[in-house]
Amino acid sequence: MDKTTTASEAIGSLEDGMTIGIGGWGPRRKPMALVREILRSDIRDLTVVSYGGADVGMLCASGRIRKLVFAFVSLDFIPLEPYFRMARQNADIEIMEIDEGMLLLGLRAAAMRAPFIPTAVGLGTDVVTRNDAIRTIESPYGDGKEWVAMPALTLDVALVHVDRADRRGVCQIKGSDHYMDDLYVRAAKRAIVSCDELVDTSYFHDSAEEARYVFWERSATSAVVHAPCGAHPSSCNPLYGIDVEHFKKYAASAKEDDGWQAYVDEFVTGGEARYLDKVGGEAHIRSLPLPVY
Amino acid sequence: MDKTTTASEAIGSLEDGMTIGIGGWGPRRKPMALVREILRSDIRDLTVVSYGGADVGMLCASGRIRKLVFAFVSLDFIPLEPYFRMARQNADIEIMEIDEGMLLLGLRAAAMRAPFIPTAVGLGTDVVTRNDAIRTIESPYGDGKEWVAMPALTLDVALVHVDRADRRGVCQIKGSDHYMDDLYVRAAKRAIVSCDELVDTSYFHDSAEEARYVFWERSATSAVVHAPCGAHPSSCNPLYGIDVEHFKKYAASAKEDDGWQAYVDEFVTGGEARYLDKVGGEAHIRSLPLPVY
Amino acid sequence: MSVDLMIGACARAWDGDGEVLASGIGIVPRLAASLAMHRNPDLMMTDSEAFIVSEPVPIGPRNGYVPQFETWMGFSRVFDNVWSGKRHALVTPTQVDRFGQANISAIGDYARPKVQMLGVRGYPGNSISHANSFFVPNHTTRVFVDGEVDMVSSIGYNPERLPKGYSPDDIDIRLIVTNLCVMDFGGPGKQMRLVSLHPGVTTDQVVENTGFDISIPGEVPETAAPTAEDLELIAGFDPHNLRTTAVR
Amino acid sequence: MSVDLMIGACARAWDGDGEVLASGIGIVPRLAASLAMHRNPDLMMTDSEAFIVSEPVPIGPRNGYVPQFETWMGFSRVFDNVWSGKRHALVTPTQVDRFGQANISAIGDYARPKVQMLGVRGYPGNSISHANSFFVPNHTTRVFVDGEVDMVSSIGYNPERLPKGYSPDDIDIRLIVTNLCVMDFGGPGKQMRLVSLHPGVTTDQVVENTGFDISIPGEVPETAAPTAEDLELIAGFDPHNLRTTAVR
Repeated sequence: MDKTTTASEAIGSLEDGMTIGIGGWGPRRKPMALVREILRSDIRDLTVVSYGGADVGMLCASGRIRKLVFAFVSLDFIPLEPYFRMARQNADIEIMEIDEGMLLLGLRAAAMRAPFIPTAVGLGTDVVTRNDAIRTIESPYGDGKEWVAMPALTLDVALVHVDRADRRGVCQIKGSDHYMDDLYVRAAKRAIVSCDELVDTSYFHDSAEEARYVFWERSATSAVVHAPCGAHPSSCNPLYGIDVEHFKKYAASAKEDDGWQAYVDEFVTGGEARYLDKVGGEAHIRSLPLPVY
Repeated sequence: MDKTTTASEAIGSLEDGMTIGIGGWGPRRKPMALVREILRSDIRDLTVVSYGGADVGMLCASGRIRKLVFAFVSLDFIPLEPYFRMARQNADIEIMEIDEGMLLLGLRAAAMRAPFIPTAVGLGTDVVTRNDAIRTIESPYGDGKEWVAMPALTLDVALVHVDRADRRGVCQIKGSDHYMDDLYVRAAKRAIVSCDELVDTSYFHDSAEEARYVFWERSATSAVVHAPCGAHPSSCNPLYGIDVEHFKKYAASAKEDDGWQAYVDEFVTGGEARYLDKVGGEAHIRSLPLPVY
Repeated sequence: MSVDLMIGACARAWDGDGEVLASGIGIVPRLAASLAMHRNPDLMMTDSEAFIVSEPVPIGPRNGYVPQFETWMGFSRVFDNVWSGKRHALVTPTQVDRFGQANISAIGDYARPKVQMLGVRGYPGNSISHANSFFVPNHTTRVFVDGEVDMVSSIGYNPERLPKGYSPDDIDIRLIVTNLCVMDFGGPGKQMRLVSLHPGVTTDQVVENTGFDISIPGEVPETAAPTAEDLELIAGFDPHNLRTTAVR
Repeated sequence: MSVDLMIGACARAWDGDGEVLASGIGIVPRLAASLAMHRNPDLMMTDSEAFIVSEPVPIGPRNGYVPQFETWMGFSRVFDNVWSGKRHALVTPTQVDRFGQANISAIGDYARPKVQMLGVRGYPGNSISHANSFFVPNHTTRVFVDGEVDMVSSIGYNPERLPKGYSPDDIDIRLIVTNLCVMDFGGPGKQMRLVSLHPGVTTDQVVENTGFDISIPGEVPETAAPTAEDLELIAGFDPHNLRTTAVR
């Protein structure tokens, strides 16, 4: 089964009001080419689940988010994401703010088709008091304690970016961390994967080690979009680092009147080839140094 | 912290009535040197949690098990474990018979300090009707369904065998599958690890790849027992395969009067050095071909 | 009965399955899955150890053949696949009842079994999560038992055991291939139904050797023989001819 | 206040911790953890990315230094460690109240914050699972607020929020190191208590800059200055002198 498609076709399959999970972590290996494609579409009213970075910021800036499920939104070296901040301070979005581990449990529950997972995490904090949708329960085994029942975060669609994939949806992440991308994919009814490199299946046959960096079986991949440098401006370790200058420019735009529109005009409009050209080209991106933490 | 100790000291720390988890899978990478040390001790009334092989069979044969939590007990190429079979058919042991995935969930719940994990697995089967200790619940999110509340399988002690470890408890499993060993270790208050090779910490520094095959942080390892060929007669892929001849001899012993006592006299009594000598020595074991499935 | 005929019949269990993991546990089921994957390369198979492979791995000694690894799937990850529903397993239970409930755990009194077998293994999770088919090499009333199986290891269509919130359509038992015939659950109210008879087998033989009533259509075709291509493929997947000893 | 003094004071948060993951989030906490791990090599640290390392990784550009990887611990595995309790994190919250409840989520009305910050991150899970300490580089009443913090991101000793089945002893907030002093929760009924004053700082300064009453012992010692060895070690862990810009 050849699952390759274009970003615009893949994103064209989304519908208003869907719940979308976005892989990566902060400014790391975010499926930004797919996010930009959402910006180029007219999709809206999304519920977005994300360990958030500029993916969340851009979707906030363009008014696509109805509800955000998050533990943080940050660009790491720019701690506060400017457009997310603006959206929150203007009360533009509904939120479900939860602990990072609760987000993992919600995805894991969805992945294993369980309705919830009980956890102590969240007890005693405003994560419980501020989220009417999160219930506390008692164990049927009578330990005398209350437990947070973290509900399954079932996704209509997951968007993730990987180092490489074959046409059948075998996806490899060689970076030091695959984050929760496997859980996003498994928690979703459909997973749209963008990849820096489209390879032949034989790529994975070189050694059993290559297959170790494949974190879900291909049946969990619904569509493959070949998007070289598709994580830019986030990093795709080991292929390229964070584009610090681009993120600074992006963050600075939030301080200008109509700064977001100017960013869209300069970078989003006109498609991905124009984008790569505007940000310096693939060779430049692949030369961006890997971040040191 | 130097966590190295002897098998007899490590097993000497166990107490009657404890709940013990045993890593590996069927006849694969079982901590058999540690199991033999239990046979040499006078520990009894154990609750044993295992994807069972000869570990369970031997502990049944020697009357150490009060209750067994299992999904199967098998030697793979000898499908029915003879001493487990005998124990069940004589009603010598209590059992909690559950699905393989439920066993994983029980360990995972214990590892994450959750009292249970809800699952559909077990519904409609005798796994639910035969286990009074397993309750069904409803979700607080009102899906109209019943769910099995798989209880946490919290272990007093986990016993696992790994390829190599350093003195501080950094443990590496290079075989194609680490099975659920990480979950056993995390579900336990204390984890006793036997290793084929005791290495210097610098072993793991050669490349980040080496650290990928370390499945839990050293704080989860309580004791390290250097036990070359300590998985024998089970396999420790890639170091050595299953000892088919030994397993045949072991299984045949169950058909003889006093066969178990004869096995103990020949192989268990007298310590591990004698054992290795009796079964052909380390060089022989390391030449056992890897199984082909 | 020709083992190749049964392999060919078993392979059809995965017809129309799309992209799921084809798990054939045992020599005949595994060869059947291999044949099915050859026909439908969207199917997935493992090396029966810890990796998904891009083509079926021949059974027995490898003689230099290197499995075409594509995805790690150790046991801890197997259940992610099982619970996703994207799997169809062909297994060999010891008992099967009219509801399609199967048993590999124990025969006789559960508290003190006459025969203790493997244990339920993954049957409960498989049966509530994804499609399952059965291979029964010895079609007798000892396998197809009257009443319920002694230890219900996998959920079937028994209305008294249907969990709250479930409909029988949530359970998916596909095909039963035996040494006499092929059956499914296409009879009225999910009754077990005769689909085809192996060459030389009569309906009466099936009825006599089944401990409960099954649905018998007016016309029962003969089980299709494997094609010459099928036979060649099966031989290729079984270079050491292990299948001939797999079935009595 | 000398950043090295604060690093030295922070490092003592892990005194007597045995074998736990020492997580120092931010430059000062990380250098403190590095110093603590040097003193107690049983402590564990990461490369702040995805691996546990055998010795602290100097901060900033590596200039050829290769981290001594020993265990993979990507984010999906971090929580296994967190929930095991074998971790002690030193973090820098924006607000802290008298119960030790901390906030890094939002300031002002939660529905429409005056200042939206990061979000709760891992604070809820950290605080219910393992020991936590705080580093506060600007000890003011804006950080140590009267009443409760605006968004309770981590559980503290507030009896009204104590979950069913929990005792205050289940919560473990260890040390608070600020630019003025060191505090803990050793006062009566888990009241915040002054432990030591940094050189030149008075009790009155601390009281004025804290939005609630703290317990003040009769004798308050001066915060111990880092030793010459400490200073050398800190400089080694921070070869690019990043810590001087980390604190205003």
